[in-house]
Amino acid sequence: MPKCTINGQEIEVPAGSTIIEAMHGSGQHIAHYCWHPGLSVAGVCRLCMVEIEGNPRVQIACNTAVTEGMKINNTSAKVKEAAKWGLDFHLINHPLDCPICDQAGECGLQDQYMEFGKYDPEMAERKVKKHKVVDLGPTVVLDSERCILCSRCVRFTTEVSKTNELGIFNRGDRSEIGVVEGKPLDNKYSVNTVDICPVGALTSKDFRFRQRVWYLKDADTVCNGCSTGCNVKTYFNREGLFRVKPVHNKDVNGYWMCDEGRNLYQYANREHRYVKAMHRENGAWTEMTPGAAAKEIAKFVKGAGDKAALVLTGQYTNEEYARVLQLWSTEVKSKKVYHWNSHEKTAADFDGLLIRGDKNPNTKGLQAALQQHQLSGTWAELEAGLQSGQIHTVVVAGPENLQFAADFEAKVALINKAKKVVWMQTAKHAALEKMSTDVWIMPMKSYLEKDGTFVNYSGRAQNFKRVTTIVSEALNLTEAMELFAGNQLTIRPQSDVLVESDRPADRVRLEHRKKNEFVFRRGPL
Amino acid sequence: MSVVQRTGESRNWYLPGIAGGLVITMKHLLKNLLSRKQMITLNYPEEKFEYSPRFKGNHVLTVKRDGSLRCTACMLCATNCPAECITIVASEHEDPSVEKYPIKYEIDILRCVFCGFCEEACPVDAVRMGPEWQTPGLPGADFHYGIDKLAYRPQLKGGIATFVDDEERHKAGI
Amino acid sequence: METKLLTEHYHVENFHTLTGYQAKGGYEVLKKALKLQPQQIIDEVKASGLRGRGGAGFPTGTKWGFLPKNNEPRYLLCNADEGEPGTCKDRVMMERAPHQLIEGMVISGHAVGSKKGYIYVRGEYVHVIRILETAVKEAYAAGFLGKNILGSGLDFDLDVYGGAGAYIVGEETGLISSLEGDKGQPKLKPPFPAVQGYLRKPTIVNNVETLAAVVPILKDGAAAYRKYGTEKSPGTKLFSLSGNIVRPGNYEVPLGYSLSDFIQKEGGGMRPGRKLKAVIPGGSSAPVLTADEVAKANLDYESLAGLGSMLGSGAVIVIDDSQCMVDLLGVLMHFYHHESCGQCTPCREGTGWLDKILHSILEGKGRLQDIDLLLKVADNMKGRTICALSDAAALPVLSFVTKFRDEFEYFVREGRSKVKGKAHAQMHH
Amino acid sequence: MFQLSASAQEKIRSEMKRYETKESAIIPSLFVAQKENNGWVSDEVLQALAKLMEIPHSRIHEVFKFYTMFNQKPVGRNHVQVCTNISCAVNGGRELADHVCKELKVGYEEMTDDGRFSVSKVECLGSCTTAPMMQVNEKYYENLTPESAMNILRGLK
Repeated sequence: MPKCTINGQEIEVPAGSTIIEAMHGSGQHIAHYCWHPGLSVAGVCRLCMVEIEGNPRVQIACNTAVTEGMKINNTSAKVKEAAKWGLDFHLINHPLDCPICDQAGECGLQDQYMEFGKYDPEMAERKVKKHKVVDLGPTVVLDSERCILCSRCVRFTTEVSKTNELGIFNRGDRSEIGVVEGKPLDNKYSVNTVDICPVGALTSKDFRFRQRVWYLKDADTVCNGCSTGCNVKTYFNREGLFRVKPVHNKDVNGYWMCDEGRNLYQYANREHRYVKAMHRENGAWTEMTPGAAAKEIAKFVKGAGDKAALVLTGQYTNEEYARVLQLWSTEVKSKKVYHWNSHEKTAADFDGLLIRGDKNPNTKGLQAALQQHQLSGTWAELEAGLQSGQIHTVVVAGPENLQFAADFEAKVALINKAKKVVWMQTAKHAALEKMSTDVWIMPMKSYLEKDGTFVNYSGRAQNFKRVTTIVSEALNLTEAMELFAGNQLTIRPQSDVLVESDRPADRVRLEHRKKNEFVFRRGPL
Repeated sequence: MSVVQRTGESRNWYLPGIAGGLVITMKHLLKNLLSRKQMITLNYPEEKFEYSPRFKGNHVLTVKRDGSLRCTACMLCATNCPAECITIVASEHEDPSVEKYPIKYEIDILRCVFCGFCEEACPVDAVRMGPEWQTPGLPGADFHYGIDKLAYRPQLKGGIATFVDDEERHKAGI
Repeated sequence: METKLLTEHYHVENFHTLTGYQAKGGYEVLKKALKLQPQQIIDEVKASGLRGRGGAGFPTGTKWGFLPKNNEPRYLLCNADEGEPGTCKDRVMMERAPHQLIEGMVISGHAVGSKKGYIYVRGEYVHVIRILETAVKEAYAAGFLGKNILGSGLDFDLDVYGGAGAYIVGEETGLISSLEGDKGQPKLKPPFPAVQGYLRKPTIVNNVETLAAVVPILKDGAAAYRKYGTEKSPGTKLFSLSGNIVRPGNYEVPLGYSLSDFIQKEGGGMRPGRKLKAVIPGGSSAPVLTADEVAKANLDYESLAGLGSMLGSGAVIVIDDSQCMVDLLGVLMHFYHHESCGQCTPCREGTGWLDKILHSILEGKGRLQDIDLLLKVADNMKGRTICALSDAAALPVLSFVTKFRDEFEYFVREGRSKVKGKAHAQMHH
Repeated sequence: MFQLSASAQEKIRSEMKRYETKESAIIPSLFVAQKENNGWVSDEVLQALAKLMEIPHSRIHEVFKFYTMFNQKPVGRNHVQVCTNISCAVNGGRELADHVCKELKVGYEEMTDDGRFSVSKVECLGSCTTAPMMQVNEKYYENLTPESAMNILRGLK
């Protein structure tokens, strides 16, 4: 455990760690583009210059190991000058695209310029022209002129995704990132290259041009895409959710996440959601508020006994399961609870990096809850019960992310056999409107709108807080079941409700002011 | 100006005050009757007041040589707008040299405070404050001015082309 | 005075064949060396004070000493990627005496305990590659290469690898990446090649001349070798004399030889009616010397370093007063712009920037501040990159501009060359 | 569609065995393929190589683009490369190059209509003591004057 002094601060670092790791560990700021903790060291941007006592020349921090008693500083005038020139070399051929560049606002070059630069450009010659708006694949767009050739994305495809699509072609300042003929950047983790790109060279087709980043507010949560449970950051504002990025967690997902998980946020946006409760009687759908609907439902669910069956999917939180199962036994007085698991066969699948075959975030949690209540109803029993007609009321907590519920139609068709069905569903699905029996559809909250705990494949319980509220009318599973059980429940509308997009009512809100100041601090672009 | 509160008897003597007032009235009446030139009243709408060219009136979206919008949908105007009255929806342009352009640029003209921050903020001189200030409309009229109104309203005669030359900018690698 | 230690028999017609080489006592030293312990050879080379002939001039014995003291497989690479403009000594050595190189490599391989060696020849030298390959075949046939060499129980395999045209591959880690079949981009140091080189195994990279020089050293011993040259830089070296000179060519002279004598005696002096203007003493990357500095200069590492230049690869480029320094710097900068591997930003962007500035000056569009800008940019490229190419590009700029500033200023002000008249934008673009 | 001849495939396979790693064989194989494809490397060639050597296409493409001896577009039967680096430049290398182009009526990096010549300026070819010089395909011609150079070139079919 060598000790070293960085900017006068004495710190101890694990043996063999580099200066830049030491500085990050001790929360010190150092400029860098090519270095990324999840990738190998390239040492090409030459920006992370530090001055080491007894060494006349400035060194790069990313490839210099810390030795006992090393005295390092990156605040001296010498280092500042080196960093300024390092930045200038990056900028001389960098286009002034900031107004139309999605990275503007979270761009490494902008940040470093405000820190070291603020000079008049001396470059009077023509900038190098390269390809713009290059279509790399189904998810990513490349702008070679903006690229600073830090080679992060190339290293990602060779080291992490191991797909080798990207390469750096030509040499000198003619070098360009690119893909080769007939092999586009098309793998399950491609958008990570956009995250690690320090400039706006790689942009995600999904997020491209939809928002300026300073309009976005972010909050951490856990991805519900599969049983891995990657830690993610969601970016949203009053117009809706816009993107999802991974958050580092070395025990779960490292620095990365898969593209499937990134696209999950879409179903949570208002246009894909049930906003009102719906009831189908004599062939026509009538809309009503969830509260009113729940009262009606309570009439035939409360105390229904074993005539009523509860179907649960592994997409709700432990807290909900606990309360729901309790109410189901005490108030409804039924023992019939069934686990709808659409991924039993593929549950064990694993692609070696992150993606797992079980597409439910909380299968483990549900199984645990069922065991705790000694509930071991099999799916066959439900089918039999429906056939024989001894089950005539089914309450279903439907799956949130329909992308993965392949057997959705089949299950709907089966449950349609019951006389009364209460279907609690987050995202719209055509199959539900097609149901012919006496069916109620309850609008449910998505995982972004509630606090809770998911238990991932390894039995690791991950707690997450509510991100925001998109559909204030929606209920979570506990609230719904309380109402079905006839309990009174006052649902306070959330303060910060997302309004429908297209006509933003009033954007003057604190966090946006903050973001705006963020822009003003940077002066005119 | 300070108001003198008279007290006591003198409060009842109001006729001199009235007389003084009438004198002023008569003076102005006579002046306007004798010399029309000095009369400051305008017969709106026949006569209209000459505003300074710097007057900050309704917004104008400028256009390029080919008549397409200059705006790149960078949203800096919307960001800086203190009244939050600008709404922009950007989209991908098929021409890679343009890349990004607004499919919707909307100003809620009733909300606008005509501060001119938007034209200050614009990096490509795409939005300016024009000369017109009248924004009449019947009850229920839509005061969310869209692209067609901001850039191509008849008064502009096919849009205002600005001095910035895109070809030059591109050659210079900007 | 020419001192033929390596080049003694180069005039012999069939010296490049095995028979010709052995007729002149070739491979005798090898037989002697195989009886020695590796450490003895290393000590001998250390004692001889032999310094790397490729450009950096790093003491060879010391370099060999860096190898880890274990018996994991290690490689001996011969750097024959002679790309430094003005240098063509290695080419002559390989054309005339391939077996001398092979003998030197076998001995060195024995010394550093390597069982496998490569000669990395630049791809343009097609004929050289052919000569070497035949020579290697001959050596294998005669048992100087392969398993159990001359019954000593030692193995050494040698192979020839042709490059494909990249100056940067002359840098040792660049050469290693190229030999690994990658882009010839230099690798981060540490780890150094002696610890982790070719295929992450310990690797020694030496210049052709360095390896060949091992033969005479072991032949007559370090003391005899030290008789030539100076205290700090002993021995002889091949110099490629080129440029505006009567008798250009490769000459072997002892280090410490006076530069002006070299130009006068070996080179036959300047061409009639021409005056000496400047000399680049060590290949294009070495800072230029003015005429009066040349008078003081000796051809050894210290003297040239003292004058702020370097011996480099020993390529003496003579420039007479008919040449425009702005134009020549333009040529050099185009070269470095063309050859920068594009890895490190300061080099990738800096070389391009310098090239563009000079180009606009040569087109007569220069601004006066461009001259200082050249210095500033070059100064900030120095020592900021993985390999030395950005230094190699920066040093000429600094020396050219500081020593011949008047020419640059004239060019900018008048828009034409002080020497050649009209601004000829005959650049390569 | 470009096809590697059997002999070429054999050569490439042997090269792959010749060195420690098969990646080391990329450069020699590219030379073989370039000969096959009369003097230049097309994308099809690279794909064929990637398939034969079982190395990612992008890797081979990187190597191909990095080195100057692999031609990225068709070249003449006689690919004339004139050195214009410093030692040659001070001895009139650039004038030589311009002269050759003028005489052959082609521009740099261009090919004559009959596909007989293509001319390019190149950096130092290591023939500085015999400047100016040019390289035609694999052969060096040294100590040239514009006239002698043209005489040589006229002699070439």
